[in-house]
Amino acid sequence: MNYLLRRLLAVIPVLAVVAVIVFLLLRLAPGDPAVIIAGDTASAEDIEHIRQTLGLNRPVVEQFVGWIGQILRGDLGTSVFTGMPVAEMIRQRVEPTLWISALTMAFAVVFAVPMGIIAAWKAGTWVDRAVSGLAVAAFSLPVFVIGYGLVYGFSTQLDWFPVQGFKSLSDGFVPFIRHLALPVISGGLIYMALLARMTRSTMLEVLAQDYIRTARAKGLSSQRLLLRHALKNAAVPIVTTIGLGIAMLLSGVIVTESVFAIPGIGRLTVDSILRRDYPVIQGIVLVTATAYVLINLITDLLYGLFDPRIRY
Amino acid sequence: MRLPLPFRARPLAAAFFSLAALAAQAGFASTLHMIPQGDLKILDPIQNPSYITRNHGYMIYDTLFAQNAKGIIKPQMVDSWKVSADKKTWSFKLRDGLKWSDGTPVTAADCVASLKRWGARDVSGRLLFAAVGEIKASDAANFTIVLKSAFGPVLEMLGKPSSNVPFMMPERIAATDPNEQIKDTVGSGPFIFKRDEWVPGSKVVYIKNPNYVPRKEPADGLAGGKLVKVDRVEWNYIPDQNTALAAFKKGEMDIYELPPADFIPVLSADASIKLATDPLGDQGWLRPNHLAAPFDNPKARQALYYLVNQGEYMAAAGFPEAYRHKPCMAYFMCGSVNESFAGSAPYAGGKDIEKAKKLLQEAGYKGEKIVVLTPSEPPVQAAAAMVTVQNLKKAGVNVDAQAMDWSTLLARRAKKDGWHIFHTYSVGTDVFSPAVNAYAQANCEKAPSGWPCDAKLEQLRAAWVAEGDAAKRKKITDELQARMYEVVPYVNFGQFFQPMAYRTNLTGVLSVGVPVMWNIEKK
Amino acid sequence: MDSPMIAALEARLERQRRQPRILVFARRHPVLVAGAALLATMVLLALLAPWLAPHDPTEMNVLQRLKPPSADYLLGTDALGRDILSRTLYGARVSLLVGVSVALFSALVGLGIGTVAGFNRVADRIIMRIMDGMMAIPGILLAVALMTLIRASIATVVIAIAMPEIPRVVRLVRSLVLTIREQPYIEAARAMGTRLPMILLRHVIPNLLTPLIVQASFIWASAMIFEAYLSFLGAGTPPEVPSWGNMMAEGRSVVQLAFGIILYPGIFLGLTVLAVNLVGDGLRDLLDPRIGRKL
Amino acid sequence: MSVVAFPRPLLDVRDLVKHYPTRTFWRDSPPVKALDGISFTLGAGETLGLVGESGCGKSTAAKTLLRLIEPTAGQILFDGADIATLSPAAFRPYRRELQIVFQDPYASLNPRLRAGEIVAEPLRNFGWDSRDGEQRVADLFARVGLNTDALKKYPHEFSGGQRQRLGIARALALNPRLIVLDEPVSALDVSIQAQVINLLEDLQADLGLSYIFVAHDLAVVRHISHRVAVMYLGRIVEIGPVDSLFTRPLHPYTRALLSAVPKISPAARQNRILLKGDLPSPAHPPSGCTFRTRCPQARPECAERAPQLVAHGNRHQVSCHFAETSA
Amino acid sequence: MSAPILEIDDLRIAFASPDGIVRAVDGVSWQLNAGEMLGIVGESGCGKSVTAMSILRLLPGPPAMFASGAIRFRGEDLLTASEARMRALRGNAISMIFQDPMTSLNPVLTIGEQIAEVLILHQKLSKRAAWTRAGEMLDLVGIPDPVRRLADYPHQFSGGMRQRAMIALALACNPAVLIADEPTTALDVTIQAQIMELLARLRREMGTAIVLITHDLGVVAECCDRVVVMYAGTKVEEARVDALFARPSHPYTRGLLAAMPELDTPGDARHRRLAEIPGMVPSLKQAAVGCRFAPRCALADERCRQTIPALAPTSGEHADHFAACFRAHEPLPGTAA
Repeated sequence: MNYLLRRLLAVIPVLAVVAVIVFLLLRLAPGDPAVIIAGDTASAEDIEHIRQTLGLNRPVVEQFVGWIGQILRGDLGTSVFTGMPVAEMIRQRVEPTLWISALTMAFAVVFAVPMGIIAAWKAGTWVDRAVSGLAVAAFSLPVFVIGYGLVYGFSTQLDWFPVQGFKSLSDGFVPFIRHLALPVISGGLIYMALLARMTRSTMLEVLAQDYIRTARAKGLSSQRLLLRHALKNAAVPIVTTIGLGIAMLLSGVIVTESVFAIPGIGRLTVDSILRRDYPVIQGIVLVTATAYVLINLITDLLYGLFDPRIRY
Repeated sequence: MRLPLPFRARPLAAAFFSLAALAAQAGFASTLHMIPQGDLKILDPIQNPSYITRNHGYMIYDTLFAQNAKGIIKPQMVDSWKVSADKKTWSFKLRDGLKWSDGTPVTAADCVASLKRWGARDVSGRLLFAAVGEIKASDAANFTIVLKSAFGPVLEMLGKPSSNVPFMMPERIAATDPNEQIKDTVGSGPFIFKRDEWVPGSKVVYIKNPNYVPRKEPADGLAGGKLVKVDRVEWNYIPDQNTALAAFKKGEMDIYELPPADFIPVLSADASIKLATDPLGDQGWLRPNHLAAPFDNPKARQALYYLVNQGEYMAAAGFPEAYRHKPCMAYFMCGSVNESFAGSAPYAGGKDIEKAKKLLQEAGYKGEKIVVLTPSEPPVQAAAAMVTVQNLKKAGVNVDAQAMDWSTLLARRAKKDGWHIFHTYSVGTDVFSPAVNAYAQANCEKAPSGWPCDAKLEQLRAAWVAEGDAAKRKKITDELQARMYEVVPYVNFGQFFQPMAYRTNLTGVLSVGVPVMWNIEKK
Repeated sequence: MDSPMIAALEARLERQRRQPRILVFARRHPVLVAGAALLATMVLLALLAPWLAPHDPTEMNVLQRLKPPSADYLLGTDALGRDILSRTLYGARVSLLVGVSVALFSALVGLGIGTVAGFNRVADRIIMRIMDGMMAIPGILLAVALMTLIRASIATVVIAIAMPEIPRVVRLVRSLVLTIREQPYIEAARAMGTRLPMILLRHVIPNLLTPLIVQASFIWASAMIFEAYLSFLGAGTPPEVPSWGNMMAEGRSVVQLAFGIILYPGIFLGLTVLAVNLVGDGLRDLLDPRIGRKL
Repeated sequence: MSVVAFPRPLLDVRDLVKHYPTRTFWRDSPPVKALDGISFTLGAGETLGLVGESGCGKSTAAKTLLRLIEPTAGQILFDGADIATLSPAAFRPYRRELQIVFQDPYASLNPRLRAGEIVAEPLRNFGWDSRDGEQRVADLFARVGLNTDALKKYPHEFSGGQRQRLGIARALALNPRLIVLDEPVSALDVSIQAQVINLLEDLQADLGLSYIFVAHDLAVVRHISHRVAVMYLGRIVEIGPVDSLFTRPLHPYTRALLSAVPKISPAARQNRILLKGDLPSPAHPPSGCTFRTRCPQARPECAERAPQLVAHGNRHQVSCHFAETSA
Repeated sequence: MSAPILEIDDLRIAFASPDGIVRAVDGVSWQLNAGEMLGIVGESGCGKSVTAMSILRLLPGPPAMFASGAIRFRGEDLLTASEARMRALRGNAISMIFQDPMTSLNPVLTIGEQIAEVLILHQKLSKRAAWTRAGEMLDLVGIPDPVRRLADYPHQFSGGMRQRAMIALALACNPAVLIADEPTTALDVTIQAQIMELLARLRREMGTAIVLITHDLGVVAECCDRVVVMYAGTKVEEARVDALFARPSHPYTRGLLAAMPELDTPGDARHRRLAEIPGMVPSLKQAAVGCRFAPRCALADERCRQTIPALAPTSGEHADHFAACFRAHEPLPGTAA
């Protein structure tokens, strides 16, 4: 409990740092929403008017204080462009991103961990080389190239999957999974590669430990040795990678959302950055950062499940 | 030969997935899916002049007057109107039974408020309102405009087809500060905006407006009866053009509003796809900064004309021959009522780099850095910038091609220094007359970015709008254009036809330069 | 008294020992050597681009746009009529430069900050909070935001890509410093009267270079991919720069017309990243197979 | 060996304490008492053996003397001056006088430096110019029995014994008066261990060095030390001249320790005293006599008060309430 | 005496390393009789642990390792036995305990799980029965409150208790042979005494034959019946313990004993200079030509350097005392052996 509370409190400075970084970054960037709202034919005067109505003329510090005050009241603000509450925009977009992330992770874990285990067990053999080779290769291609390739092969040519879009689970499982299959695979390959490599090297290290020798001296079968004795020990670094990989996963999700026209958080953020919709960017980054910190907190707590030496 | 594994599995999986696909699509036969040109993010077509917001406006709002396919102004919400003999007093009567989408009746006071708001924001609206002495509603159905000075194209202004379109809104909404966004989307147009289904950046949903009262005449251009023949319209924004093309070709989408020029050959080759173009087309603009040396000197601006080969720009943007106008030296669009070639003679010889060099020298250019704002997108602007940069380099200019995203470009060009040239383009309906052409303004500070300043040009514009007689106006047009070729407010880098693509299971698609969704039937 | 099997093996090893050392090395470290050879090829292509490229990579010829491969344009032309082959060759320069610079920049900055954090508890608290904050922002968002902040150029792309990497390097360096500072040889140096700056310079930094170099090679590889992502999202190197990312980003809308625009830079990028990754893997195995866990 | 051989102590340690705080978020836990007030003296040219099992604080004591670990309290009088409280800058000159050789000869040598550089480092730190330094390094190599061609080698190219010679050469570089030897031979094989022990003895004889010799191998300690201190849970439980301590151990712990060592000669095997259980945690030491939980002779009063070091004959001190009765 | 329970016959084990073949064990033979405790001593790198590991075939397999000779357990050659057969033997008929009890137990499984596992596997006990038996084993090795401690994880045990738990684990199936590879090296001397005492007691009670691998001659002297001295992959001397220490024959054994400082010598021991064995252990990457010890041996002559001395009975009074030396028993120069 003590530990949990301390970790939860530690989230606050992280978020404060995130808030400051994001705010400064955006306010220092050239360009502001007023010119975009004013449009092609606007005069300088028009732009100034709009800037004033948006409150962009106030000193940066004042804006920052105002924003923080808003946040503390639980209000993420409203979009400069759409006039929609940021919280509402995030709510609209969160489902696809959550699904993609979760399924990508599941996809990666389901394939990568066994691959890594087998590669480590068969270290130095062709199986190991094939797995390691695949992992390095998956690391070497941008997500969008993989995405285009999959679209070309499985949508345009084979017509198995739709090209773009997102269907909610409430629209039925089949449309849901058909729309997500390609984005998840294209985004998940890199993550899978990362995880497979990590699993392999962790397992290699665990397999070199004295207690594995003990287990072998007990006459255990390879299967039991790997799954009971080695994997549980390798779990902590693997879980850490899964947690830290969230950042990488999100980068991939942003690109896949663009390629597959999926209305998720990632695409919303990039769009908002490109058109300087400050409240939206700030809100999203704050929310994703919170999610990231919490996920890492959860992975930390998970360690306790795998490693009895860790006590909070 | 052994097939690769995925292909062997094909029949079974295909059957499975196509069944599923059929089941999924069954319910939405009368939904139109359009890939819009951009992401609709601003709902106020008066505050914001972007085309996507204008298109949204046409979905949910109606206008007093509208242009038909021949460019003639026809009444739309207006039933009848009268002009006094001195052409100073205009009275209008609204059609009976017009209703807002919330069911309340449309009144003359609503229209007066809407016009006032528009007049505060729009280029031509401001021109008109500069001449207006009084505008008021006399009763629920009638209102009058009393001019204090002569103004010719009153109806042309009220029926202005493109940004900013004088859309009619309820008075309570039209009372909003013109610089502030309206929050309400009640209109009297053929569709209703489904706010609860709106996902900015992804999806905009409209349904048929049951309170809409269409005119009896058939649809003609933007005028005539706006009969809605589908239940629902969805704009599905797809940021990635390659994905958009694939989705459209597969039939996941019905209309592709603005396919990049490069896709035209692919789309024309597909029998299940048709392309529709606005006959007037679009015009590309190279805008120099009139406040920054050497372009504060007209000779330097003229030099730019000697660097422009319109065909080159059009090719770079990727338009096939059939979608480019032949090189056209009419500032107010070839093919429009205001087409003129006055003053273009000096440039008839086409691209002449030596001449451009000479003019630049005469303008006092000594090798300073010339900043060209180079966006990564949209494609036409990006390609044009690349061509200009290359041509300037050939003319010995020290070019600084500054790369940036479009938002940065907008911000950069809003500042009076730090840049020399940017590119953009406009649809013909925003170009075709001195009254609507924003970049033809030369009123110094008040003009959009570039800030041309020429008293004579302004005089001619004022004369043009004050002139009620078409023939006399034509004369002023010639004079005005000749002056434009002398002072060069902007360089016209080409006229082209940006098509809209739609699948052949649609009928009744109107080619009006605006993707209007009425009159379309989906089979 | 060796058994025949061992004798035979010995003889074989002896034969191998007499081979050129490079061959022996290659047999022992195939991954590293394959990666290095591939990378060397790419570097060579990049260096020789001015001589190998048949055209000026920025020269537009709008009449020749989107042409299929021909004798004049061996890999065809792009949407502005530029020679894909020439651009691809020059693109190697940009991608390698961006990759190496990002790796160097983030490694050096991370080394500095991480060392300070590892040795000063107060600084550590502050630095690690900031690093946690930076890590909590998805790297690509941070980079895109940075790109809008500063004028697009190769240097700014390098900074934008390096920025999200820095916290990871800092964490690595810090954890290594914390391990190294507990090593008896550091204690020995203190006992010998060695002052802190000298301890850092002579004892700490040289001993963390190995894992740092390995980490830097992986950053190098991912930076090249990241550059492509930034271009893809419209916030990459300036459009006139013939980077592979730009080529693919520009080419992606015309994939179905001229697949080569995205294919060739894609292949080259893939191969180069693969090469760098292989070198990284090889280096890791060569230098210390166990540091993999920390990366 | 004479009682008055070391009249003036070179080192006089008084009540040296090292506590490690174990703060948690909520409350202060009791500190770990790594050193709980140890006192001893060391004469010039003398070797004091420090023995005890792992966790008894002998290494902490050794490193605290050199301020590699900062003492919590107590005095370290070196040649009469208290060096325990000096500022780091003021302490620095004493680094020339006090040196250390570490247990793990491999880990204590920076793998990235050549042997010559390693030995030259203390010289550089104290401003030797490079030519004199080079000569000095060559001399030191010769002194510890390393070839000069070893100067350019890296630590991993040496064997364990050679590495320890390097460590010794480094410690000798500044002509110290006292060298702390922290388990210098425990990582070495018997045949190599003899070489290193002989070297250390030769150096002491030639240079008049004082040694603090930390070890857990009682035979080695007996061989090399003049006096021996036995530590248990951060305290010295018995200290005295080597022969007296080994032939007439007074503390039950010392006796158990001695009896536990496996012996080659059957004659030497006495009745083995097997201790119960393990070392208690230094964070929660038992009350009174800390050894009482494992002591075969513990009595109720042992839990009540802690015994003090009391002299039992010639320079032989023991901290046990029942030392005399059990002797 | 009946046939030996375990017999190593001309065992040779070589590892291929990048810079050559390391002959870690180079023709070693010995026998272990039922109920006997055999000590194998030598310094690091002499091949004693490799020999121990090879018995259960726990060494990394081919292609890096090459073994020849034979390891016969009750007459069955383990070098050529199937992997399944080996699994059936490991932890069941032949058990092993290792040097570092800190790292030899799986940190994420409870002590009880680790002991019960082997019982379920080999004795086909039910989970409940295995757990009960595991508790009994902990009790047997002297862990207080054994049933409760079954649920503990290794990190909750002290070093000595972990080694006890290891022993409980190894003896759970009542093996015929226990191989103890430096079982006390990582432990303090008082704990070492407890563990050695425990091993001795269990050997008495259960009749397990034990191979004790150690570098500590004292431990061997106290516990073992017979001892094999190894040097550089070869066996240099073998004898009953009392014979060996009473009359060491091989110059290496003699040097080793002379190099050890002694705890129980009379007063002036401090002034006896320790005998040194000069030089270092030779590289095992070259095939042996002559005696491996010759370069460090004060007695070595041309013959020693040219011919590998065979193991031969020493001239002493003990019949089962062998040394691989041409000049065994000749006085070493410089020492008063």
